[in-house]
Amino acid sequence: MTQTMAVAKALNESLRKALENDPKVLIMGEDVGKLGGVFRITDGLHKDFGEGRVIDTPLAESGIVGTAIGLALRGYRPVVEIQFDGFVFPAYDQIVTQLAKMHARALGKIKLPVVIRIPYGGGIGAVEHHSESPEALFAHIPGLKVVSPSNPSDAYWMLQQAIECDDPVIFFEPKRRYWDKGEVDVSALPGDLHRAVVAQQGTDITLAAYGPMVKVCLEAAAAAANEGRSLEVVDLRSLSPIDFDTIQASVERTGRLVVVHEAPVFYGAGAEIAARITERCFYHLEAPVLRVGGFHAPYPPARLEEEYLPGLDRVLDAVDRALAF
Amino acid sequence: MTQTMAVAKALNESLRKALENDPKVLIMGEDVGKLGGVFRITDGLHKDFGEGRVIDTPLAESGIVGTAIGLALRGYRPVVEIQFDGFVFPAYDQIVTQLAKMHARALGKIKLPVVIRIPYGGGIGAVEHHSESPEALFAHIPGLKVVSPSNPSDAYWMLQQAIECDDPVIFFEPKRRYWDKGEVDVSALPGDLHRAVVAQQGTDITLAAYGPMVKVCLEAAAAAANEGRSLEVVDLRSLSPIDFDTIQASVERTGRLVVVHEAPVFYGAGAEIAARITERCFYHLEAPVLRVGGFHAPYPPARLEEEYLPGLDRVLDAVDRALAF
Amino acid sequence: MSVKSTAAGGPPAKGRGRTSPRGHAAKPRTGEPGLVQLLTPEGERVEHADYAIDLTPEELRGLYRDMVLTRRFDAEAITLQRQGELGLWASLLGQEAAQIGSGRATRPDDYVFPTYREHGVAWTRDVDPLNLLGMFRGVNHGGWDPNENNFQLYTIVIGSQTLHATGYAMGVAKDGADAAVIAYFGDGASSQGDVAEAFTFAAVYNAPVVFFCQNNQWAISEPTEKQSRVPIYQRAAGYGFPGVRVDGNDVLAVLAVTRAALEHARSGQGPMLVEAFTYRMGAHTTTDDPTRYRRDEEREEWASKDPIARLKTYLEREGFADEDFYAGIDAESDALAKRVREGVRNMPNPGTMAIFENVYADGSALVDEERAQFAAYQASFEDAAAGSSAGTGH
Amino acid sequence: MSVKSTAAGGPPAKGRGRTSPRGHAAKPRTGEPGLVQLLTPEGERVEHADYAIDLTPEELRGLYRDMVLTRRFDAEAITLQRQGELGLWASLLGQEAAQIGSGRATRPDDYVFPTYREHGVAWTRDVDPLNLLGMFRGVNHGGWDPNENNFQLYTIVIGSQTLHATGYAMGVAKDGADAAVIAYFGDGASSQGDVAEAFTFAAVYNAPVVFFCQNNQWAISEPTEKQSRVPIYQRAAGYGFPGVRVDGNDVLAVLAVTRAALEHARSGQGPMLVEAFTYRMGAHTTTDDPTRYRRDEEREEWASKDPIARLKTYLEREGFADEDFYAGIDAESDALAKRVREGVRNMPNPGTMAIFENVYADGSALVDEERAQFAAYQASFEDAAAGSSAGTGH
Ligand SMILES: Cc1ncc(C[n+]2csc(CCOP(=O)(O)OP(=O)(O)O)c2C)c(N)n1
Ligand SMILES: Cc1ncc(C[n+]2csc(CCOP(=O)(O)OP(=O)(O)O)c2C)c(N)n1
Ligand SMILES: [Mg+2]
Ligand SMILES: [Mg+2]
Repeated sequence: MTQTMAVAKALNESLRKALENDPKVLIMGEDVGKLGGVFRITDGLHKDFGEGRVIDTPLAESGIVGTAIGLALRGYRPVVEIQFDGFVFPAYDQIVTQLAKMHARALGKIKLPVVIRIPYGGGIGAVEHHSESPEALFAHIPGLKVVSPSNPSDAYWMLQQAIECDDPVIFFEPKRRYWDKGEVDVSALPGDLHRAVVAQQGTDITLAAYGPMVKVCLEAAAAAANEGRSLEVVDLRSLSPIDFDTIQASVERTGRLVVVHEAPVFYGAGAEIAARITERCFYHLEAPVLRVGGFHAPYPPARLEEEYLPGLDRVLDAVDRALAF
Repeated sequence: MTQTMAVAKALNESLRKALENDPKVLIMGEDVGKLGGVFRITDGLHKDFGEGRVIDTPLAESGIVGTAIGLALRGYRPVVEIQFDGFVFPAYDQIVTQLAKMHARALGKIKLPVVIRIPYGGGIGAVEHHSESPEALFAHIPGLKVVSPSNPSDAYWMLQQAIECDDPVIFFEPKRRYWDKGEVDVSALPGDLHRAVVAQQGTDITLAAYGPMVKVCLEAAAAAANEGRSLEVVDLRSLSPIDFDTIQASVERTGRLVVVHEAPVFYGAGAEIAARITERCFYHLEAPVLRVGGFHAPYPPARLEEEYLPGLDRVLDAVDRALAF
Repeated sequence: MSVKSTAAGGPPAKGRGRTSPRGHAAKPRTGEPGLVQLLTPEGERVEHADYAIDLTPEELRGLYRDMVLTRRFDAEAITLQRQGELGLWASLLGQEAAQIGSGRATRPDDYVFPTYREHGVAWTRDVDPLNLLGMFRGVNHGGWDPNENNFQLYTIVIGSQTLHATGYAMGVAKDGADAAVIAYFGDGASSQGDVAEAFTFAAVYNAPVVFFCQNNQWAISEPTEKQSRVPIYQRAAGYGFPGVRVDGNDVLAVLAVTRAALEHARSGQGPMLVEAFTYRMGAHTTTDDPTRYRRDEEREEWASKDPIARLKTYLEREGFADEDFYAGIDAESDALAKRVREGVRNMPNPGTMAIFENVYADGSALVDEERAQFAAYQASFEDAAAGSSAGTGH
Repeated sequence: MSVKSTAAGGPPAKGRGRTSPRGHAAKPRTGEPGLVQLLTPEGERVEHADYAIDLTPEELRGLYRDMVLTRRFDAEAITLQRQGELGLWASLLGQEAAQIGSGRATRPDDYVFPTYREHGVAWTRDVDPLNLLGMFRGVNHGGWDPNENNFQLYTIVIGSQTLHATGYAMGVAKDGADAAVIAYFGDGASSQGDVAEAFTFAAVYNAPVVFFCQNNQWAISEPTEKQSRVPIYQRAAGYGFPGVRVDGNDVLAVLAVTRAALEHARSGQGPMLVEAFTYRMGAHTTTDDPTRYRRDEEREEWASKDPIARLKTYLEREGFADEDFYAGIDAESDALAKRVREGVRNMPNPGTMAIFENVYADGSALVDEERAQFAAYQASFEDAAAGSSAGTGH
């Protein structure tokens, strides 16, 4: 049952399936109803499932997440859409102090199966607050799980799994990949939501990335292959927890690691991966783990984003530097 | 002009001096007026400077920071008190999307000299939300500066400097050290706000810490000395930016580094330090940078905090492990 | 004896001048524009045009018992804190009527979202008082099962729970159930954006939720004027639902008004805001020192409006209770205090490894790894101890 | 010609039935309970009990000119977006009266806190229209000096600026200045907690701030019913300050009401909320497709209430403007459009290293390090290029 579809469509189909499978699943957010969301991820769902299941909310993110928590306490499984990365912060308090902690507060007696979908990252030529990568701000919080698919198949399956998970999951969608197409086998049994996968095998160096940067890394691997270099690419898929075993296994083979993400490098996911992999692979590493990512500066205006975002050249530059050690 | 005083008193004196020196300085927060704050850091200031300078605010953190921004735009220099670490999150949106970014948004034409004081960390036997260490969540944000003193002298001077700084500064106060006493030379010219200092010289290994954990590291150094081991302790003082030069210089001497903080290790400050120091000191490091910190779990109830918080034993265990490499 | 009072819950302009005119009573009254009252501070039963109540002597005695036992529990907790058995306590002293009246208005299938001070409400929901003490002792962050008594965990971050209550109420409506939800919050909390958003969501979705504001006139050291320049119940109208102010030290009025509000919600008419005007007789918590910021006279003034004393006066005046009744309650109080005291002292500390429990419902490799590392680290001490004692044996 | 209208800004109960009775006019009116109107959609001048205005023909022509030029600027921006010169545009089409009327009510020493759609208000503050286009072109995030015209940067995160405005107004009051502050926000924004907190702070500190809500009836695809079930101006009363609803397509009424509100603020009476009831004639932004969620008829209905057409009818009826005047404005419009078009096309891209500028006012070692590394990285390409061209030379 393999179909070719874009990431956006895969997410839409995944939501549709979840709504069909479980009457407790709800979609909530700004403009998710008739409009189908500003990215059309919920397209058609309001029409087919009604406004009782697909809920246009007031313009208040804390209210959206806070009421989603209440609905979860009542037995529902809300899937919340935050319109853009930069607009999740009004909800940050509810996410960090309530959603993440209530299961522990109740010593496990209540569950909070809430999914928060956040289109994130840059590259779409948008205005301020529409291109950010705040994933580290969630991954640092115990009680939350944080994942990000990089392709249509993962978009489809990981969203299913996130909705089925009894824990709160922050689901980061690589918005500039929404229109990228790929194969989705809607009947395949998916692997563990939090397992990383080797997206491209290689022998000289490992690239670890997630979400929008996986594609860049695969392109880098292709470009490097032309120069006779063999790059392995690990698609992390999950940022909390992180599948360090898979990265470690790869690094033990290649001896070198470059972590790539759009988010600012300073205190970013790359730091955690570099620290832990260095600890695990100290005697295997022939070079320090290098990081390629955003700068310590607000996400720049659109006309600068191409230079701001890590691209092929910056990835390959890091590869060169790592190999030069 | 050296006086002995506790951290709390040093902060109080520092605020007093700032109010005296600059009529534009304001104190804002919940209960900062007659009560003098729940930790009495603003004790007496309301009485001496009046409610026009020391402002009891409505119970709304977003409102406090949001109006502080407005006051800064009008030329004031607000010093905001957040009552406890766990209550900063309602203000997180204003801090991240506004306070941190407005200077860049205006291409430098406006300045946001706002200080946000946050008593942080555990060890005081408190209930939920009163013992957290959220510093990484601010240090990851470009546009913010993040500092934390560990002793009375730094408390006094770093707060002066934070208030004089034209950038927003998140000022983390180690609340369980409020009552620790030390010498304060109120006439000494302070060094750079963002410079780390070697708090204890040593040769075998470097411990890097900040805020409440500096004391633990100094105690560890003393304990280790009895066993014939020489531990160097670096007090980071600043978490954004981080003075990597000072850490690097130390690690080049000792060859080993352990980073210690209360915050969860996963995506914590230790990750950034480990990653960057490994990159800078790859050929000097005889062991991977090890991290000692909080677990990936909500801050536990008071009766468990002693085990949760990194203490002497856990620090020395990490030292042993690093030395065993 | 029964006196007419026409105070209404509408905007002050409406009721001003008609309510509890100052001249009528010898002592100052709780009376304020628009304040619903059924029992005066002097224990006189008065009628109200919109809110009637008719309780049997037994029911009245029950309310009295609830308030006395709650107060005794509270006092015992303060003592336990002073003795070092609890790390902290947030006393409800003075707010017994607001809590017992509103709590007794709920039905078992209603759902309660409390702050950290709702010990009296918990009592009416049959929550074991010992459950409330765990977090104040520092052995857990709450830990009871909210669904056992439809009583959520205490929430410390101010205002958050009003949104949870609203969402829960949206779910109740979705389920077609006729239950209602009640969300407690304070005068200070009324300033939080979350509370305003809860009003908005509740109104837009017509959710069956009652917002119950205990205006105890203080948010730690800040008087209500730092939160609002008009009575808080008036906020509701601007969001499109009714608000009413009730004498929060009058258990009958609170019961009547909350019953009506819950019924309003259950019957599909949407949210309602009840402001119970009361007074925090004690400190904010045991770590607080109110002498720094409020006058003793204020407290004394409010002591004369005590919710328990006024019901007792009424019971006595009407001959609804005899000495046996009071003696019985005294005995019950002592037994309760004893049970609580012993229960707290015997409350076990959690095991160290509890740090790693319940972080996730579905588990996490990261927590597993940290748990294993920490267990190994701890075991190394035991090994060392075993090693050295073994050493001694040589 | 002048007709009496008694619509008041009070609660709907008061004014209902007295305001613009449906039978009086042939076409449907903007008339709603409590809506202040001075010029009907048919261009008839009506009086209002509370809000008077007396403008010279020149002033009236000035308002007309402002609205026409603003609309032309807006149309040009849409075109530029279609041509790829701008990445995005948020059109104010239909809201010219709300913006010009309120903007013209401000004094130079007042301070304006806009959203992202206040192009007309910017115009009244003499902000160069080109300044507004930088962020939509993607060359900056705003970048003008807010203090040059007391016009803050556009704010995208909904509602945030209402708190900044309130804080600024607190500062104005502290300084003893008699200026006022005006904070713009939308109907959607009214749901944000920040806006409620701004109301609270403004009331508690009696800050001289006017909250100006342009209720254009849509927040992207969501109609106002998703934000509130009562008119938004009513929210003010619950926070203790006055609210008033004005016909947002009537530039005279908006000017009169905003003037009064600003004067209210300046004279120490504290905040006020103005709800300008208007309509978003276009899409939310150029990326939006309103056909997915709203009926064409609604838009057509509102076209008949066009703010510019109604002032023109009035000017013509009264003989306040002649052909020369209109021709002059046409010419001015063309010139403005041309200037904007050329200005945008010539707007330079920022240099790459601008990424690292203005992160901090006092600098940061981290930014310095990253800047230096990136410069070195970039230089390596130049070196390579130079190397290879040098290589070619060998
Ligand atoms: C978001 C947040 N900010 C600050 C605090 C600290 N704090 C705890 S209780 C309190 C006052 C609450 O006042 P009120 O809402 O009137 O309730 P009361 O304590 O009077 O019952 C404050 C400021 C908190 N718990 N949460
Ligand atoms: C906090 C936040 N959430 C979501 C958005 C996305 N967004 C941009 S405009 C808009 C609708 C705003 O509606 P309204 O306040 O009525 O203003 P209008 O656009 O109609 O002028 C939304 C949801 C945002 N900018 N900020
Ligand atoms: Mg209170
Ligand atoms: Mg709108």
